[in-house]
Amino acid sequence: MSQGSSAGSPGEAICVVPGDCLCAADDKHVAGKGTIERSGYIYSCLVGRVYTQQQEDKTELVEVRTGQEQNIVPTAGSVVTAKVTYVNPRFLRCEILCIGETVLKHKFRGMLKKEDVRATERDKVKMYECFRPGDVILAKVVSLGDALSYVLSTAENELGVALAHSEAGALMVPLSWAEMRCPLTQARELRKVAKIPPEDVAFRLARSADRRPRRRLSPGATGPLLSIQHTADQPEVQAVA
Amino acid sequence: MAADMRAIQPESLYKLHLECEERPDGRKLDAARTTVVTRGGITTADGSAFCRSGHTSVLCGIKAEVCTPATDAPPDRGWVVPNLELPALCHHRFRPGPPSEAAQTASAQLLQLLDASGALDRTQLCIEAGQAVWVLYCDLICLSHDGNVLDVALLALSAALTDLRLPSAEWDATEERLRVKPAQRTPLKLGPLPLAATLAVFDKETLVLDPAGDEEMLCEASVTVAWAGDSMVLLDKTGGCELSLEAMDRCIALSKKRSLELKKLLDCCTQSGEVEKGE
Amino acid sequence: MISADMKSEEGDLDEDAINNFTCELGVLSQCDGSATLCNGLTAVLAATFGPVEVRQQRELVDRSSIEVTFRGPHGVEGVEDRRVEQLVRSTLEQCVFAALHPRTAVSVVLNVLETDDLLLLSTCVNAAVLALLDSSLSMKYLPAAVTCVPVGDRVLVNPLPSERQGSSGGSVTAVYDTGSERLVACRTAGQLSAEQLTSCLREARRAAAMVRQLYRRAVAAKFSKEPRDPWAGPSRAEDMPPSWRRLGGQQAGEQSTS
Amino acid sequence: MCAYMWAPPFSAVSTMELLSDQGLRVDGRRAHELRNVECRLGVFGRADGSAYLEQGNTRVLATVYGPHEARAAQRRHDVASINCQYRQAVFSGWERGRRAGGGGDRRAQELGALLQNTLESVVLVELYPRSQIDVYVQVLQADGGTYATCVNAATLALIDAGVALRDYVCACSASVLRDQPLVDLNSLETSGAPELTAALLPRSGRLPLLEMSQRFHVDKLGELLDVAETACRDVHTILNRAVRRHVSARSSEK
Repeated sequence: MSQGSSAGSPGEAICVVPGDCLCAADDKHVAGKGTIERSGYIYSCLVGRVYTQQQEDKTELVEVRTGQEQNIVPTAGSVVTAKVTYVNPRFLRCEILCIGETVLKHKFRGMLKKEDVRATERDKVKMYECFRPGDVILAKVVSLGDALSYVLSTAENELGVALAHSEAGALMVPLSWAEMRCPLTQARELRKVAKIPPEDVAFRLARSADRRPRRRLSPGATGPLLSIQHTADQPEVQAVA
Repeated sequence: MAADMRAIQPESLYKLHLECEERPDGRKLDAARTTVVTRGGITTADGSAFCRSGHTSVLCGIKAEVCTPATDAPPDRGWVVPNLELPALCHHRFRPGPPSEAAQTASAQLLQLLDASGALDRTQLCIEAGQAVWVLYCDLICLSHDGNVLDVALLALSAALTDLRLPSAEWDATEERLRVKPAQRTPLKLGPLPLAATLAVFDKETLVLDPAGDEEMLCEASVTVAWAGDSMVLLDKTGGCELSLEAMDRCIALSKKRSLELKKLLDCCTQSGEVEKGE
Repeated sequence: MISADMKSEEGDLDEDAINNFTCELGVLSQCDGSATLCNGLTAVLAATFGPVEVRQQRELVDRSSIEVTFRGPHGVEGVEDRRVEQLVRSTLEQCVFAALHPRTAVSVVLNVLETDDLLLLSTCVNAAVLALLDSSLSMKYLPAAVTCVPVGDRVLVNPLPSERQGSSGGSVTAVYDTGSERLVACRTAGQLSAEQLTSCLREARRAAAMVRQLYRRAVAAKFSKEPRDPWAGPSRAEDMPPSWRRLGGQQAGEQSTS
Repeated sequence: MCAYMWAPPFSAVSTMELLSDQGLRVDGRRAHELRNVECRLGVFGRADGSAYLEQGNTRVLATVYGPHEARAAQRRHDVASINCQYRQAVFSGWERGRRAGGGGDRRAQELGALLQNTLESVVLVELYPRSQIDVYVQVLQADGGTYATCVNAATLALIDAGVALRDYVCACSASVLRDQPLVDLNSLETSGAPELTAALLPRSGRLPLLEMSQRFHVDKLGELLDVAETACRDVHTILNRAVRRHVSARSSEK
């Protein structure tokens, strides 16, 4: 059987395939991502290159990295971006589009209950004054929930509605933590608005939709790329409470 | 937490692209994807072709069978039965199960296009009037779906028809049975084959040729125009926004240009082989 | 009163396109809107229900979902029926103010009573629009469908089978927004040259304006039958202008059987 | 309508010797020799993983979607469920097969379930709870050993998708003809002889699948299994080489 071409050259990580034995699982080596420990040895379970990492307790973490998008699924505690699909007085349903900064290839369904909308005055929450279908929200995964969907929460200042369209169809500008304004009609609508940290330019750019760049986009240009391009002439930022 | 604009606001991102007159995959608005035609890949079929346009691929295999014409059908004409499958394999949106409505209507449309073009004189498929005629089962499988399947399927069907070699068959009147010689095969005589071009409409006026899967989902309307030589065999605008007649005229001109390109592509590889058209 | 308005707005148009039309609104009592439309040898009965409760799968959060059910003359469902449904549905999705009734369904049922195939598609679209007019659902504009057949240099509009001598088999069915005169939907059959298509599309645009007139008269005739309505025009058939009369119920039945 | 069948091109050969006195088979192979294998990973950009595999004249395409949110019926709270579909193109055989779809094809359903069982033994399903992994295989041309080719193609597609696997799973068919064991049968050889299909996890030497058709003497079984295992290891060597080539090509692109 042929070993990976990189095996000979020192300094370059070794290429492995599923089932390859990496090392013994002893006090010094711990199985990390992309590996599996079985009968005293660490085996690879992905195609990729082996990396080891020194850890604080002087053990080495053995990992296999594929170098392409990882197949990730939402776990408790991860911050997700989701689009609201359905709202009723008790809860809302949404589609999870991104986990952290990774865009998901396949959408997952999420659910946000009324009592998880905000941290204070939880019994006075009215769902329709916080979310509308079509809004893009930032939320944290609380638990894997029941059989149907992940349970989310927006009970933090940084969580809530990130992007919302008004009834007139325009992207709204946040006024406070509870209000947004339509730039076309100047009408105010109620939302549970997320406070977006200043470094998150993608959302800021999207929110200031009037200032569109008139320059050439590179093929496959995406949000974060855009945000880097336009940090220089970053639009004025609306005050967020 | 920087979220990707592509995931959250595909519409706005696409608008940005249109303003720059360049599409997300780097194409100009009136450019088609790289199209590849490969003929005769499937040796178990009597004629076959594989067509790929960008990430959309369709494989067509034709099997010829003999049958007696039904009593209410013309006795001296054979049949062509195109059948397009959109299996779960080609896109994650599809699920395993019976053929979808989209696949069924596309199959019907393929037959309609072939009939309207008059490319295939079905009397060629007659072996003995009233006794035996050929039935061409043209099975098309979409292997990868990234928009604009009908155009690619029609190209695959046309290419497979040019690749088809029918076994010579004779009706023995004295013994009332058929003699087929699978070793002796002849191609069909074909007229101008139907070739289609689809355009997507954005912003009521902007026309985009050969839409990819994402564009197909975002667009406001789509127009399919099919040509057989110089005559139009189909103009289908189902759904979507209203169009001015001037925009329709541009659709017709653009589709005509594209169909000529496709025709050149087909002619280039009349001999069995692979021809690639770079954009 | 209405007739005067009509004259001033529409003027005197040549009415060849709608000569063979007869229609009647409100023919069924158990649905929200209904209409029969006969065009030559093709007759379609359309009924609409809605906005009504929607099935979970088809629910749309921002607008009502429009469902079209087509029943052909033979009772056997085929792929062609689905294609007719697709065209009618996509046309209605554009012209109905669906955003006014989110999370509901509007269902349109089309029953073909008689057909000569060529005019089926356009008659179905027009019948569905008439039924929606009868149900008083808000609409953005009135779409009108016309079928054109090129014969030599001429273009025949909504031709009867007897008139189609010498046609090469090509036909164009076009649906126009009669307000902005933009094309909503189009489907062709058979072979056409680019010039034939262009002249058919332009001819269809002219004829669509006449179909719009038909809509107006049909609605006016409906109100004329409802005397309590303050908008009602002449209530007796004798009081109506002659061109309106054939829109009456009994005549419609006679025409379709002839 | 009555259908006339004409003889498929190979009917004349069916009486011919499948194994010559020199020990050569109809296509010129030796008894333990595999057919020529061609494979490509990542053929379709829109799927999460895909692979195309040719073993002789048998051509199979496999695509993988997932892990994604499981449909309600397939959801299992602790592990991923694997959903397999096996389809054979109607033009793949010498005679036109029945149209697929509608769930009418029993054999296809059976092979789909079999594939699912085989793959569940190698995929680390516990890493993806509540999710679903779809594996679709499409036979484009069938010339014997279709199921074995499908298993091999599915393995490659799963690897391409980056789904965590315990090991490869490699499959091969074997048979016995005039006391001589043969491996990797083509359709000519299948028609006349018993056939055994085995799948193997090469590292642990486990057999997650063993399927037999027709009868042969039980004394032959041991020998046949040995032959099949060697053939599976040969397949593993070939696939492994292809995967490594693919990975180095991918990293050199960057």
